[in-house]
This record gives sequence, C-alpha cells and structure tokens, in this order.
Amino acid sequence: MSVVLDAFTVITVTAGLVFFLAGTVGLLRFPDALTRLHALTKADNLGLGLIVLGLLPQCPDITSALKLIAIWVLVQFAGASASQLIAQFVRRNEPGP
Amino acid sequence: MGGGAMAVQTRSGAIGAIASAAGLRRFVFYFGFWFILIGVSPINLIVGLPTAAVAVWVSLRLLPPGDRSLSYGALAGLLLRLPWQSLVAGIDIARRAFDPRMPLRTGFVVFPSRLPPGSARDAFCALMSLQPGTLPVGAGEKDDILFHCLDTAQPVAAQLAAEEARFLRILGQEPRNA
Amino acid sequence: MSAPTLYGLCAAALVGIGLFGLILHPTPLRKVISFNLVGCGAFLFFGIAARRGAGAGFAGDPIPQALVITGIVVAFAATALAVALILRMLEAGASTVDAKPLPPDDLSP
Amino acid sequence: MSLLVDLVLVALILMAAVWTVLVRDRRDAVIAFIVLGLLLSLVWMRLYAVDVALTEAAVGGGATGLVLLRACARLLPVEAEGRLPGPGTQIAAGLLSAIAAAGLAAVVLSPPVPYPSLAALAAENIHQVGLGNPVTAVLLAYRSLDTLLEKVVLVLAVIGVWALTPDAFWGGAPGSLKSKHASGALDLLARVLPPFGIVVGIYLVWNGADHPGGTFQGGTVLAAMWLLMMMADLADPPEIRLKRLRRLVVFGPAVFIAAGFAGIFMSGWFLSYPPDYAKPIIVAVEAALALSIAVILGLLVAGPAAEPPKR
Repeated sequence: MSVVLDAFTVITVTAGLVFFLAGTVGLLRFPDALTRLHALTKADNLGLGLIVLGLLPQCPDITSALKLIAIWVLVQFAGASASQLIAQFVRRNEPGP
Repeated sequence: MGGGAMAVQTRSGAIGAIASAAGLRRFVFYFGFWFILIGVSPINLIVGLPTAAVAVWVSLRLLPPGDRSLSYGALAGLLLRLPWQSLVAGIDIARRAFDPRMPLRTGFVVFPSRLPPGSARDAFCALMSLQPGTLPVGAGEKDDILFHCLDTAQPVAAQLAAEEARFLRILGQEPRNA
Repeated sequence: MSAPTLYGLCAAALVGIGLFGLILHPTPLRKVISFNLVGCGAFLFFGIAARRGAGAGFAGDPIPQALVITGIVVAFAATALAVALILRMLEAGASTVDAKPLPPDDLSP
Repeated sequence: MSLLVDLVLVALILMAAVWTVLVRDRRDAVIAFIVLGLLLSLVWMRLYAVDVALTEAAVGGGATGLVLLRACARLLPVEAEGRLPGPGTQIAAGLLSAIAAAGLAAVVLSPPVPYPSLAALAAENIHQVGLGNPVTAVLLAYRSLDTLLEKVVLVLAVIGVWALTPDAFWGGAPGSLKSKHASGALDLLARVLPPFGIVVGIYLVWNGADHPGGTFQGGTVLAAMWLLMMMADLADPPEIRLKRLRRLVVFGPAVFIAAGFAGIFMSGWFLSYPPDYAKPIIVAVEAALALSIAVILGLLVAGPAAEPPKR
C-alpha cells in the first residue's frame, strides 16, 4: 500500500513541477505583461495544487493534511489578488482598447 | 443581523455580534482554522478561544454579514469545481506555452456584470482570475468588467455569463434571464 | 566545498557589493539600500557561525541565530528612522538631497 | 546534488545584489532588494535556521521593502537620481570593496578548529525554562537583556520618527497609505485576509515557545494585516497623540521590565525566572511584546505625522 502511495506522490509532485516549468516557459515566451500574468497565476496554482495533492498521502495526521490544503487555498487567493493588482497597474500604464 | 455590523462599535456590542448567528458560524470557522494550524490539545483550546473571538470581531467589521443568507449547496459546488477549473486552466497554459507555434489570440472582452459592485463582484473577479484564459484587469463603464483573454476565438462572454449565474446562485439570487 | 563555506563566500561578496554601492551612490536613499546589503552580508556570517557550531542535537548554534533575529529587527528600525530623516530633509529643502518633495504617491497599483 | 541548489541560490543572490546596486531607477533597486530578502530567507532555511528565515522574509524583505517603496513613491523618478562619481573614483571604490570582500572570504576559508559553539550550553539549560525552541529560549531567557534593549531600540525608533513631525502636524495622523487608484482586488484582500492573518500571527507567537516562530514573526504578520487595511482605506493611520496608542507601544517593553524586576524578588537577579514559572512568564512577556511589535512596526512604516490633528 505504501508503495502505491509513494508512487502517487512521486508522480503528482513531478507533474506539479512540470506545470511550474510551463508557467516559467510562458513567462519567458509570452509576448506581453498581461499574457505572462496568465501563465504565472494559472500554471503555478496548478503546480502548487498538484504538489500539495501529492504530499497529502505522506501526512502523518489529518491536521497536517488540512494545513497543506489551507496553504494552497491562501496562495490561490493571494495569486488571484496579486495578478489583478499587477494587471490593473499594467493597464494604467499601457492603455489597451 | 444587518445591525450586527453597527453593534460591534462598542465593546458589549462586540460580544453581542459574535453571539449572532453569522458570528457563531465564523467563530467555528476560525476556531477550526486555529486547530488546523496548531493541533488539538487542552491548552491550545484555551488560547484558541480568544484568538477566534478577535478574528471574528475583525471579520464582522470588515465583512458585515449581509441580510441574504448564502446558499451553502451552491458554494460547495463551486468549491468542488475549483480544483477542476485549476486543472483545466493550468493545462491550457501549459499547452500554449510548450507549443512551438504558441497559439495565442489575446484581446480584451468587456463583460456587463449583473453583480452588485462591492465585495460580491470583487470575489467574482478573484474567481475568474483563476479560470482558464480570463484575467480581470479593471472596471469599465458602469457595470462593465474588463477581461483580458488568452483566446478571443472562444465564446468568452458566454462562459463568463454562465459562471456569473452560478455565482449568483451562491448569493441566493436566482439568475434573471438577461 | 561545504554549504556553509559557500554561503560564507556569498556573505563576503554581499558585503563587498553593498560597500561599493554605499560609496558609489550620491543619494541618501540608495546609500541606505546599499547599507542594508552590507547588513544582509553581516547577518549571513552569523548564519555560517551558527551552522558550523552545530552540536548538542541542534542543527545550528541557537545563540548566533537569536542574535541575528535581534539584528534584523534593529536594522529595520534604523532603516525606518533613516528613511523618515531623508524624507524630512526633503521637506525642509535641504541641499544635500537633489530632489523635490511630491505629494504622497501610492505604492500599490 | 544539494550543493547544486546552494550554488544556484548563491548565483541568484549575487545577481539580485548587483542589480540592487547598479540599476538606474531606485524603485527597481528596492524591488531587487526585496527579491534578495526572499532569496536570503531560503538560504536561512538551507542553514537550518527556520526562525531566522521567517524573520528575514517578514522583516528583512517585507517590512523594510515596504518602508523603502513608500520612500521611493515620495521621491522624484529617475532624473533626480544624482550623478555618479567619475571612473577613477568608481575603480577605487571597486578595489576597496573587493579587498574588503576578499579579507572576509579569507576569514571564511580558514575557520578555527574546533569551531566555537555555545550550542551545548544552550542545550544543557533549555529544560530549566521549559521551552522547546532553543532560539526562543536564547532570546527570552539567556540573552533576555539583549532582547529587552532591542525593544527599547524599537520604542526609540518610533520616538525618533515621530520627532521628525513638522510642528504644525504634531499629534496628527501619519500620511495616508491609501492607494490613489481604487481597486476591488485590494479591497477584497484587505477584507478577507486580516482574520486569517490574526489567527496565523497569534499561532506564530504561541507556537514560538516550542517550535519555529515567535514574537517578531507573529508581530510582523499582525502589523502586515493592519497595514493592508490601511492601504485599502479600511482603517485610518492613528493620530500619534492618542494615549491608547502610546500605551500600546510601551506595553510590551513595560511587561518585560516588570518581569525583570519580579525576577529580583523571586530568584535574586534582574530578568531571572524561577524554574517553575519560567514558561508562563516567558509566554506572557512574548504575548505582550508581540502586540507592541505589531503596533511599532505599523507606526514605523506609516512614518511621522503628515496632517494636523483633528480637534
């Protein structure tokens, strides 16, 4: 059983890292600031989410598992707020439509 | 419950506000958050009580409970959708980033929102910034929200309207036919 | 090379870079920032000392670690005071600062 | 493999440091400095100093960065940066700095053997105060006089900043931290996050007795929540003439000093705690200090009064 859980952890965390890589590739390749923000918030959120998911089976008790989930939720909220604030700043300085 | 926000100005009123239905719900919530952080033990229980009380007091001042009760079923549905949406959004980005041709059709979409301005609309914007392909960049004319989209070929406005309808159900409002 | 040695060299470089900035920049705010760089380097030396002095079941000597916490907080207090002084000098029209005061601007978007 | 992580980290730190010093725009320099602070907190994790990592991220990068950003916003943009000295001076400065760095590097490369350490002494005595976190034990028991004097420094810094208030504004409120542009995202963040921040801040203080965390880390989180509310215009900076505010500033240090004098009667020396009551006394002092630190950090970021008091 623990082998299955460990394999789950390895696969999920690796998948999470792939999405962090995707976010970084997007940050470097995408043409403008607003598009890059998409890459950062969405890909990194999923990356962190998968890492948290992968670590859940390794938690010694239920409170540690809930703590990890709480971290993911708070980071998502922070990411959502920060990306909007940066987007508003960008738009004020480079008027779009 | 609408008077709860006013009552917290005074100290005795603070206890009254925490004792209200909304206050008690939030108390349980922050008390639970405390135990998630620190683990369960008798001494942590004693410290957690005033901690949660202060958190609820601040929370009631910052977000006064509305006169409309939330639909918890719809809220749970939304929370369950969140990881799925996150997956779709992340895969969408990864596909575009890794594709050598980098398929992007970025542009702006003006979305006339039916949500009242304020925290409800802000929360909707926060949720939409986690959705695949959309990023709110600010308010437009009147009730418009301006979205930056990765792919303007998608029916973005229709998707946003569907999401908004779901969000309205959480607020206990049946979406009118717009 | 062990990790503490590597970070020790990094700390030395931080002090050097900060010192260079301190001499290079004529404006007081940039001097304050550079001085903070020197501070970061100095704190990192305490980290090296703590890590090298690991023992008695601790991964690091707690004494230098505690001293660094004190140091970081005092450095912040000094920075806040220095910044307040710089801004007040501006308002008083002191000639050492080559800028004019502006109404408070925002720092968040 | 693990040294590779360290090498990458060091390379990033040196890049951030060089960027901080060489970039033209001062706001860019401050942002590079904040990045440096976050990278340094990772270094502290690599050095197994979790308490320091938390402090560096919160105070070193966060609070210091906020003070510097606020200062940037009040200074003119790039044109007024001032002229750099000529190439001769630059080369001389570079040489001098290189010599200083080389000297320090030489010290790093020739450590004394055996390396001096007080860890054994700290471990021997930690059970007397009943704490699980050795760093907290050092801060509040063995070296408590240092910590007390540091709190006095913080209070003096507040007095110093307030002393820079122009006469007309004495007693008034610090300049508003409010954003010029209304933002729904900031408003929502400042309405939802503070209750969580309060729970996390108290958790860090309470947990700091036995695990990483403590007064500064918790106090800084509380201060951050207050500042966030001020930025979103949900709280006003307090008028500095308020008696209650001043009492909050000195409350923590006063409790600390009182505990110190109580030590004279209970076990013979200033700031010595009787073993049976050491932990409750330390936790009470920490709680009082965290409250004062939160207020002090908020006031230091807010700065001197910038408007006349409302009568």
